[in-house]
Amino acid sequence: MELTISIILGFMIIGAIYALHAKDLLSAVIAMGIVGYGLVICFLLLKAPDLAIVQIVVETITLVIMVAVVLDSTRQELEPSFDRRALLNRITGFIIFAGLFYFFLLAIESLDPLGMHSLGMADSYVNGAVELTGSVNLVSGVLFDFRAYDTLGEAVILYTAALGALTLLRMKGKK
Amino acid sequence: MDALIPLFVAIPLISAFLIVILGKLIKSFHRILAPLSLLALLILAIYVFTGLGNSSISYALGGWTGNGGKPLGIYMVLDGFSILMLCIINLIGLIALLYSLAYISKYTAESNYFALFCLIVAGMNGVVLSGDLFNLFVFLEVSVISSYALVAFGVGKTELEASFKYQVLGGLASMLILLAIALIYWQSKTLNIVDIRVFFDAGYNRSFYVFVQVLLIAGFGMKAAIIPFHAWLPDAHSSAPSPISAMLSGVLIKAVGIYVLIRLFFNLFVFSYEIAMILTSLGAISMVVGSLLAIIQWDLKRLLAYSSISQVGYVVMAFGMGILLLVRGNNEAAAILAIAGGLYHMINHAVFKGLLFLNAGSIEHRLDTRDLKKMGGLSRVMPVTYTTSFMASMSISGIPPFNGFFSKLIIIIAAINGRFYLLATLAVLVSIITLGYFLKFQRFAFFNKAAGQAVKKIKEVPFPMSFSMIFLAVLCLALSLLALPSVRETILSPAIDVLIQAELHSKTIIGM
Amino acid sequence: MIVYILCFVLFLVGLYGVITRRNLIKIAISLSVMEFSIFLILALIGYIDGGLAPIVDPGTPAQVYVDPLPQAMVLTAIVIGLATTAMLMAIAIRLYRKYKTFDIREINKLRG
Amino acid sequence: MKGMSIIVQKVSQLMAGLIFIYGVYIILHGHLTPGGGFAGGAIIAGAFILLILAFGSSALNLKKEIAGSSNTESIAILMVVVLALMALLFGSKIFFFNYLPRGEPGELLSAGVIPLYNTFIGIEVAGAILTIFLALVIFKEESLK
Repeated sequence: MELTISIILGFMIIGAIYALHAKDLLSAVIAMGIVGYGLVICFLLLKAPDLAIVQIVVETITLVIMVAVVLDSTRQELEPSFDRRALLNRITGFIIFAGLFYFFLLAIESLDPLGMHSLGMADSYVNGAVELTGSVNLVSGVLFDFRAYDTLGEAVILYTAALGALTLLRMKGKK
Repeated sequence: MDALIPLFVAIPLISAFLIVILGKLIKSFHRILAPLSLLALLILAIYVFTGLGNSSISYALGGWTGNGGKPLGIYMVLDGFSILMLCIINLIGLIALLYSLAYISKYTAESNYFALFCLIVAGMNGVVLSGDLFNLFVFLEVSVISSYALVAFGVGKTELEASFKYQVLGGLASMLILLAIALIYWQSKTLNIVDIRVFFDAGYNRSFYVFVQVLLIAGFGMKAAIIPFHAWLPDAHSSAPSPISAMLSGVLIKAVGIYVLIRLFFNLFVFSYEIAMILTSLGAISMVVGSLLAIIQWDLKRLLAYSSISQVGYVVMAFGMGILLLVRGNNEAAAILAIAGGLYHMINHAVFKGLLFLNAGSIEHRLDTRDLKKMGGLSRVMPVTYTTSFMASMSISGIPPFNGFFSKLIIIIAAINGRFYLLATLAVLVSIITLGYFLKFQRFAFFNKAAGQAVKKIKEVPFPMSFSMIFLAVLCLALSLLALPSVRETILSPAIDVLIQAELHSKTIIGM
Repeated sequence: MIVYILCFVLFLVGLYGVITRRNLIKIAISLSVMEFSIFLILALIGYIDGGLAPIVDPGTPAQVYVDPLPQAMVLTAIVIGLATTAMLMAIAIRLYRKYKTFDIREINKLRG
Repeated sequence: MKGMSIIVQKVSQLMAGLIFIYGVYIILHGHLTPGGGFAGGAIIAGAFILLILAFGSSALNLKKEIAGSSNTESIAILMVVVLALMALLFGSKIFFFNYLPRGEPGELLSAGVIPLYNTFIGIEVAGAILTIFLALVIFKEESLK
């Protein structure tokens, strides 16, 4: 289990690195798609079919939008430049990364390893939840009953993004 | 009273949706509905404030109250601190909206503007009321995503660039926050803020604890624009439409940045000395560097934006000092004074920075420029703008009898009582620098006659704009009353009690 | 623990992209990559050995299910990610129309 | 925007119908099987996007479509809030209370208000995604003029 996911994750990391360095923006976007679809397989392995369905659809739509934008503008990646600022960015980046990585290792030492999770708050979302909400799909029960308020917020976010896109993409800003 | 709490989120949401549906059909529908809903929210906030007193209410959404002291669903928590924030948010929101009525007429797609405005208010109200870590994140995203769209509302070159930068850094901050929430859930198996506090009280792994706290400081520090994380603020706050700048600088960075930081570090985490040191020093650095960067600006709104960084530094420093003194445990009076000063300065800053951005908006509305060098001689032709901006400038620089003087004084006294002599000196120095750059603003905008050729044709701004400026200016004077101990007791004490007595607070909430 | 560490590596790859890339599209991709890594961390946290997918069959006796709460959180976060990406793309295409480039530093210079 | 060849059009017409029905199925069975409002809504939006890509559309039609999708999503999300507020007004006076009878678990008509929330969220998500997509397309069309 852990090994399978690690291998898929390895491919995802390679895909992500390729996406960041690709010369062609279209292939960068497609490489990001690889990362997203790899995530779908991980979700399926982790017994999360709801997430897999949502992720596969959302990933496809994201790809459609991104490809549309790239095809509409330019596929050419910028010329790489190695001036002082880029170098400085990289050096600070690596120092921060090394620090973050080290502290992450320390931080997760005491936490539950994979598969050893115990239910805290979620205990009531699983045991006896079907009687409480009537929903056989426990995730739906959490989303639309126990934590329906979160779902409202989430829908509002998508609504805001749609309204924002409408606002940002109008032709003239000022009269 | 309990049943009123969800209305703080429901009213602005419903009016936003109605504006989008009916705004196209009925002319100037949005101009009526949006101010009405904000007015209703303000009245609601004040009504709840008068009835709340020292108690706190927890409201279980969906009726999932939990069993055996373990929360089950999402809780909305209303206590002395959050109601104070609600009052500020809805007050400044109402004023900025009134101002927008006249200001926004030069833009297209007005109804979208008002709908997004309602959504930003709904998001902030949701953040302030939330008692659940993940729910807080969701509503934080509601308010910041609508602010991304509002910053770029003019769809000009600078606006779009500023909004992109804001989005990237905001997205980065959101990712750090989400990672921290995931780690906290991993460790404590719960999302309820009070429940997590109970878990951490029982004991915690030290390296985990510090890592999560640093992630949260970075994440919310980015939202609050504390100095190493401030890169987006000067662009975003200066290129947004002016009422939105007033909202962003006045309340958004406080509601989604400072409020959450304070809530987490007082009520979710157990106090720790290192984190208090980090907060205090970050606050002091922002205070000093922000003011030094502000003094070299010639763009009026950029000057105000950098000054926001500096003033937010005061607030963070005051709260950091409060935690430091509480950890040391030998001088609780000074700690209470520092926290009171921080709260007081936060309220004051919302009022006078909101007012200053509205002033800048008035000048921009009439002159179409933000460059101080191109202004001059406006004191004759725009008397209302001149008077109110003078009051706000004196207030932010800490000149008596305006409110800024008293809040800065309280912070400085607390620093001296707590033996932070260096910080006290810095606070005084920064106050003098602040006076310096606001005198620069006053001189170049209102007196210098150099560019004053075309000035004679300029008229004062229309009534809704001048009314909102006058209202805030009067509030600048009125808030000085908070310096009186008896007034402070009734208004600030409930909030301070909630912050200091976290265990007691947890008990009243978890008595569910 | 190796999976979690790899996840964090993916997170750092995204962070590296946000810090060093200049292309607006690449920055958006990097943010998405960071999001993906956090989704995976959350889904991994909720996994329980031998647990079933959280769909109850009403007839059968009680069994072990994986934790549905992180899954609900990821679902919310996926939609938030979609919203963020959509907004970023809207701004990116507008910026391209104004400046004819995706270079964030070039845009910064041209803005003046 | 120009459409594609007649073969693509016919095939995508057929496919879009199937995808649409599948999306409705996912939404309605959200409380029984994996999926729900979000997945189903995104699938329905996908069906519409497929049709728009295959058939193309004039700028005038696109304007009408975007007004329709924007109104649909607004009404749907308004209904979600109204459903939640109805719980506040009637019954137990609690925001987001599940006030309908739970029914027999596993049946299509069960779980109280959950299917209703699922439906409205599904419509809202479909409308929102379609609005974003159409906004991008319209912007492209108009800026080329």
